[in-house]
Amino acid sequence: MGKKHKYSKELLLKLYRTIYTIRIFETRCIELYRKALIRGYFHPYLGEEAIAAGACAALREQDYIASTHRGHGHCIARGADIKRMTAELFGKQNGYCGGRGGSMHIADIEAGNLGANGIVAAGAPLGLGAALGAKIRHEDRVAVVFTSDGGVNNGVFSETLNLAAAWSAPMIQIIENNRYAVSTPIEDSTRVPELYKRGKSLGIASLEIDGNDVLEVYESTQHAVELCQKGEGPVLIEAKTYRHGGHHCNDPGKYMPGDKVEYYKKHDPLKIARRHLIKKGKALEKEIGDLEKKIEWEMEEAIEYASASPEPPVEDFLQEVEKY
Amino acid sequence: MGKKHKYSKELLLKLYRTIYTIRIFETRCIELYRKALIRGYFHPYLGEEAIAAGACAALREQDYIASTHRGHGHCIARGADIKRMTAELFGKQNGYCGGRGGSMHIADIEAGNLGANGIVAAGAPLGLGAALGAKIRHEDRVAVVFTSDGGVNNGVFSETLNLAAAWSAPMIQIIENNRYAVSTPIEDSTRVPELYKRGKSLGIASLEIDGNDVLEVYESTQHAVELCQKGEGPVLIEAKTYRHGGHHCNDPGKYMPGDKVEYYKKHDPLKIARRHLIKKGKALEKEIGDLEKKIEWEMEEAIEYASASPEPPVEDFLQEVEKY
Amino acid sequence: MPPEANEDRIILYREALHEALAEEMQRDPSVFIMGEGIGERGGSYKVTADLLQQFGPERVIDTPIAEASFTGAGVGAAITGMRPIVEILFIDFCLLALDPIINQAAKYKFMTGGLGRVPLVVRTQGGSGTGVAAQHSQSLEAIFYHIPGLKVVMPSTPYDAKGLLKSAIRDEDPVIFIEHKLLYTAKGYVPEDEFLIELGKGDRKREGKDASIIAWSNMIPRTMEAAGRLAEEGIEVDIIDPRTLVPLDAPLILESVRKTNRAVIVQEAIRRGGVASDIASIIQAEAFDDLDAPVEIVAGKNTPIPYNEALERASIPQAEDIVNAVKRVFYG
Amino acid sequence: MPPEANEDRIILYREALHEALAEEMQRDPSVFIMGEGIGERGGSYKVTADLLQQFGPERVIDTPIAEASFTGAGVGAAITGMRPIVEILFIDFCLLALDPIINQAAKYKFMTGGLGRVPLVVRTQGGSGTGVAAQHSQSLEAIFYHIPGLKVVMPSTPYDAKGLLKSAIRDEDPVIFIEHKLLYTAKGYVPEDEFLIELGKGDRKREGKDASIIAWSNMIPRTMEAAGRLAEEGIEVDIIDPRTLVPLDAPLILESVRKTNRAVIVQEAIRRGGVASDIASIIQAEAFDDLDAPVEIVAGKNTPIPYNEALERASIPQAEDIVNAVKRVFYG
Ligand SMILES: Cc1ncc(C[n+]2csc(CCOP(=O)(O)OP(=O)(O)O)c2C)c(N)n1
Ligand SMILES: Cc1ncc(C[n+]2csc(CCOP(=O)(O)OP(=O)(O)O)c2C)c(N)n1
Ligand SMILES: [Mg+2]
Ligand SMILES: [Mg+2]
Repeated sequence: MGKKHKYSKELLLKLYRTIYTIRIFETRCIELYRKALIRGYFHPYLGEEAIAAGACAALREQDYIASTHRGHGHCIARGADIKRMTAELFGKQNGYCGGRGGSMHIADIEAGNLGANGIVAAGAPLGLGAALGAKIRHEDRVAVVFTSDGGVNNGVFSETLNLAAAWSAPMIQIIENNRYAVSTPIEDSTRVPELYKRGKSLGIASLEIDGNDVLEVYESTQHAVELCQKGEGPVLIEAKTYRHGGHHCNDPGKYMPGDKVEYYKKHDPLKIARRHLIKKGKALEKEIGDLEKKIEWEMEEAIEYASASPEPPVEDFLQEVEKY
Repeated sequence: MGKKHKYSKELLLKLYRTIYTIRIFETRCIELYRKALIRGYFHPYLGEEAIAAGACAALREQDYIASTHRGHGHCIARGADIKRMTAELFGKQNGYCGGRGGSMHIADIEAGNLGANGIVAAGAPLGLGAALGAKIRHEDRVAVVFTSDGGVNNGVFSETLNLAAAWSAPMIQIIENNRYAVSTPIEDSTRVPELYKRGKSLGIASLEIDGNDVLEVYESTQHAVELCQKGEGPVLIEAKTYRHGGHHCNDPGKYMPGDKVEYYKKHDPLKIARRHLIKKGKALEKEIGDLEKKIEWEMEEAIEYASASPEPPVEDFLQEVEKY
Repeated sequence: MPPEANEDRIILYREALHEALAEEMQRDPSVFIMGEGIGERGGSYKVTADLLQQFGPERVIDTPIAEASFTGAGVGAAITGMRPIVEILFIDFCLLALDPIINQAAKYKFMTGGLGRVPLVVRTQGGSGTGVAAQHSQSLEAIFYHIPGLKVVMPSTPYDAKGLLKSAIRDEDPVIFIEHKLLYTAKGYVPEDEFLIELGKGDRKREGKDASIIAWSNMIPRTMEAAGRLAEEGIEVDIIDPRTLVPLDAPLILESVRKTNRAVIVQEAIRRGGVASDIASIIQAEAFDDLDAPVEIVAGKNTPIPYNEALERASIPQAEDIVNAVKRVFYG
Repeated sequence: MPPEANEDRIILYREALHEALAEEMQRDPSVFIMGEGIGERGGSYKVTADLLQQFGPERVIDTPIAEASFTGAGVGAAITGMRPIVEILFIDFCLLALDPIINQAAKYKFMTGGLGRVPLVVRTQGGSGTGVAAQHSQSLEAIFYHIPGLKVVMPSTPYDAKGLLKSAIRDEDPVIFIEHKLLYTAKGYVPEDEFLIELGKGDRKREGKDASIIAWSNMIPRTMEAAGRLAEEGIEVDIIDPRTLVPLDAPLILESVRKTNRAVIVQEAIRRGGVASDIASIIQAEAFDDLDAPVEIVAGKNTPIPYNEALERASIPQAEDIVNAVKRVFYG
């Protein structure tokens, strides 16, 4: 894929911008997590950035996404303001959820992002519902559901995908197959780690792609949107990827074989997107460097914003709750 | 299938006996239901008898089965005493569940029948657990799970089948595909009504058979048992069938097309088993007639037994329950 | 109390529910309904009869047996601008859909800092009395009652059923609307003209001064029967039907108890951890000095529901049990 | 009360749980354990560390994220002669496995007329305090408490954790064993020699005459702290830890209340429909004339658990809230 197509420099820059923003956001926030400025669970999207970036770039303003516990990347790719995201991770009133949700529940409803989810695979039916609503209203919208490979073995995944098929819902189910559920390798969870095959058995157009190549993700999502528009949804896309580190910030991920991590750090979504930008977009190193600095600077601004933001007032909160 | 094999008359008689017993049991009990001697829900197994009969005949004493809401047939085929079954449907103390369970919970634990189930598809994980236990104990046992086609679209079905595959559990998952969930035709519930394909996508040996031909069921279950013994379980068998009537006693089933019902009443498991018995077993009409009369007589005895059985004492029951 | 029952328009509980659904679907195109067998078949209790013909298959959706997914789809549709009504055939099957209901719908508004709303109605049906045994007869309102973010409605009459269902559909938050399988054929007056009943407003089903009975759903007709018998013995009970358990009309309950100084709570669900215990704990906390006797709870026995008819009967409060409880609080 | 805490063998709650598992697996080959990441990884809280090495992959089974199925498999294995221990990582995820727990395990013995038994332990973990927000911090014991057929255990100390887990594993009926995420590193004396604690026997965690406090799980350390502060002001509280909510040691609770004439119940779960309400309803029913003040309930606020630390703290009972409640019942 990707060979025959022409890509505007604008698009390639946008994709790179998104990926780099996610990379920087996660990297900086992990540092802040270690300083205890962020609490709870933190599941970094490092190494998987191309999936969110490519998929969301193929969507229109009116589309929806439903995310996972590893949801910062989707949120950024769907256009969220990293200021308000950082504020949310800091638990501040200006955060996307007023500091009530945190990392696992970060949402950006105005942008059509139904939110991260603390329950593995639980985003799937939510996304289906968004797609169903659009269909009932005869609106040209799709819903992209991101689900992790571990979630695919949960019943609700198959149940929802089958339902989406029975209803021909305009839903695009993207599996982020990073081959681990925490430390459990996918081979221990299923005999057929080619997860796109689940879609075939349900009569659904199903694609298997390199999730680390943002253009492959972009193109296949675009294709999926078209199929949905023709009433040929749902579409299943299995995007193969790998984590750059452990399951969450506190997991050193020692069970991940060194050579594999090394391979994937070379086959890095950021590097691949950069190559695309240079080769297909004719961008100059300097230009990219400037962009990167800008993003790094935006991130520092976001951290400042978050630090300066007020805590949610406890009194307000206590007034929201009822006695009985 | 079935062409090359030789079958003893004994086996063919046994199979016919089971099918005829189920037929008579259901027919008579429906009458008793109409007389209000049986209450609650009653889902007849009429038209599907060959599946239970064939599958259970291929099992050994040590094997387990987990049944469905349409569970009388499985219970009979697994060797239950129709006296105690009828008593259970009458809600009597001598019934298999002391009158506490009724049709939807009828079980025969001593015979390895974990019971009918009021929750569609809920028997699947129970059967998996029985298979898992046997595996842990290194015992040569299998568990057969009967699941209805509607249940296959419930998440727990795929989740369990995948788990069984990941664990190579000695489980035989038999789908009783009668093409309806109450009045909803299977085409409305899934795009791929060839349900055995779900197993293929999970890397499981998967067979598609005529569920109305008891020898086909018998043979494929026997084959499945062998695979399980070799550690090649689980096995999925989709047995195609059709109901002879509505979903339960109070459903006239008008939505079922007349010609289809007619076709299946001709392609009747009872008639097919009878033909096998005559052709392959060289049984005489008279012999079969005598067997049928005997079964009919046994059923009348069972009804008498059930009628004469005592009600469960309310005082005993009240003593079982605690105050807080 | 509802309008006088001697009015002319007497209909069934299930017809009242049907009217509510049809009127709200007519009124608001974002309302749609999904569930098993609700279309052509019109639902197991005929509540959705003819809605498919009236509103078409896009808004009256038959589902596979996939409670978790279609309930979750209801949540997603609600978040994005629809007003879905999800029907779960038996409350027992809600146990397959508690992730979408409890982890998603109930918490969504809070987790999103108030920005997300989930105007979802889950219609379901519970209770015993028809011999369908342990997995089809539960009274599980206590589970939903305990979850912040859910409203819980349990109407006992056709009038309440209609007015509350309409309000539930218009509510901005998730509502668990629990019908009772024995009530579908209950009759009662329902006016021709449109009306709503505010969620959180209880109703005095009978006026009395000697003892308060708090009951809901199918325990209301049973309590009314008990009240009749008690009246013959000269004891006049005040019957309060909260109608919605969340929000709970605690003021009405407390007002009644302060008047009668005696309280009996009747629920079909088992006693341990039931809603009755909670109401009792509120009464003793708020009206401690008004009570002349401990609050009595009449509840289902501590058992799964049996199949056998006599055992089933014995496991659920009967009018006689209510009469006896009232006498205990009355005579001490 | 447990043996004196000045004994020499002080271990962690999670180590005590580990000992119980290892001892019972050693003792009985039908005991096995399954859950997510319990093998190589040793469990999220290290409770199952090294069990895989000790007992091998057949009895220490890592599962996919398939709560409904592996819990259901636990039920099936239990029916057929095993004693499975199923670990569900967070009590919040039990909501995905309530069909096997409530519709199957809890009812199986009854539905089969007593012939079938389900010696299953579901180990899980609840509570707030670590910033993991609304879907990973719930206190849901009330759901299980309400279901006939389930036992519910919530240990607050290493000693109780070990003795109760061993009894739970040997029990013939399904037991929901709820740990608390903040307690895993709690320390306490646990004797070298084997011991069991009978399910249904509460424990007096502190002796006092002025007011009774009933609390469990992580509310025990908090209540102990409050008791210390109250003692400084001359109020001596009697602290009762039921340890098992089902069966509930009502006699011990009532004995204490009859002595002190005042009761405060402390739970982390929200008040509405919580176990505290039920205990309050029992106390007022059984010890009505002994009470000098209404039973006070100190409970979690009526909200999903917030991410923000200050809000999270504000939503859960703190020692100060307990102190204030005791003063209310004491001074009136
Ligand atoms: C239903 C449920 N079970 C368990 C968990 C705990 N948990 C959180 S993330 C995770 C692993 C998820 O693996 P995968 O689905 O592959 O997603 P990844 O972390 O690899 O993106 C688990 C088990 C959960 N959040 N929800
Ligand atoms: C989880 C669940 N949802 C719904 C039901 C209600 N119900 C009972 S039988 C049935 C239809 C089942 O159809 P199918 O699975 O094909 O089995 P069949 O009746 O055809 O044997 C339904 C919806 C149920 N018992 N359990
Ligand atoms: Mg993964
Ligand atoms: Mg069917």
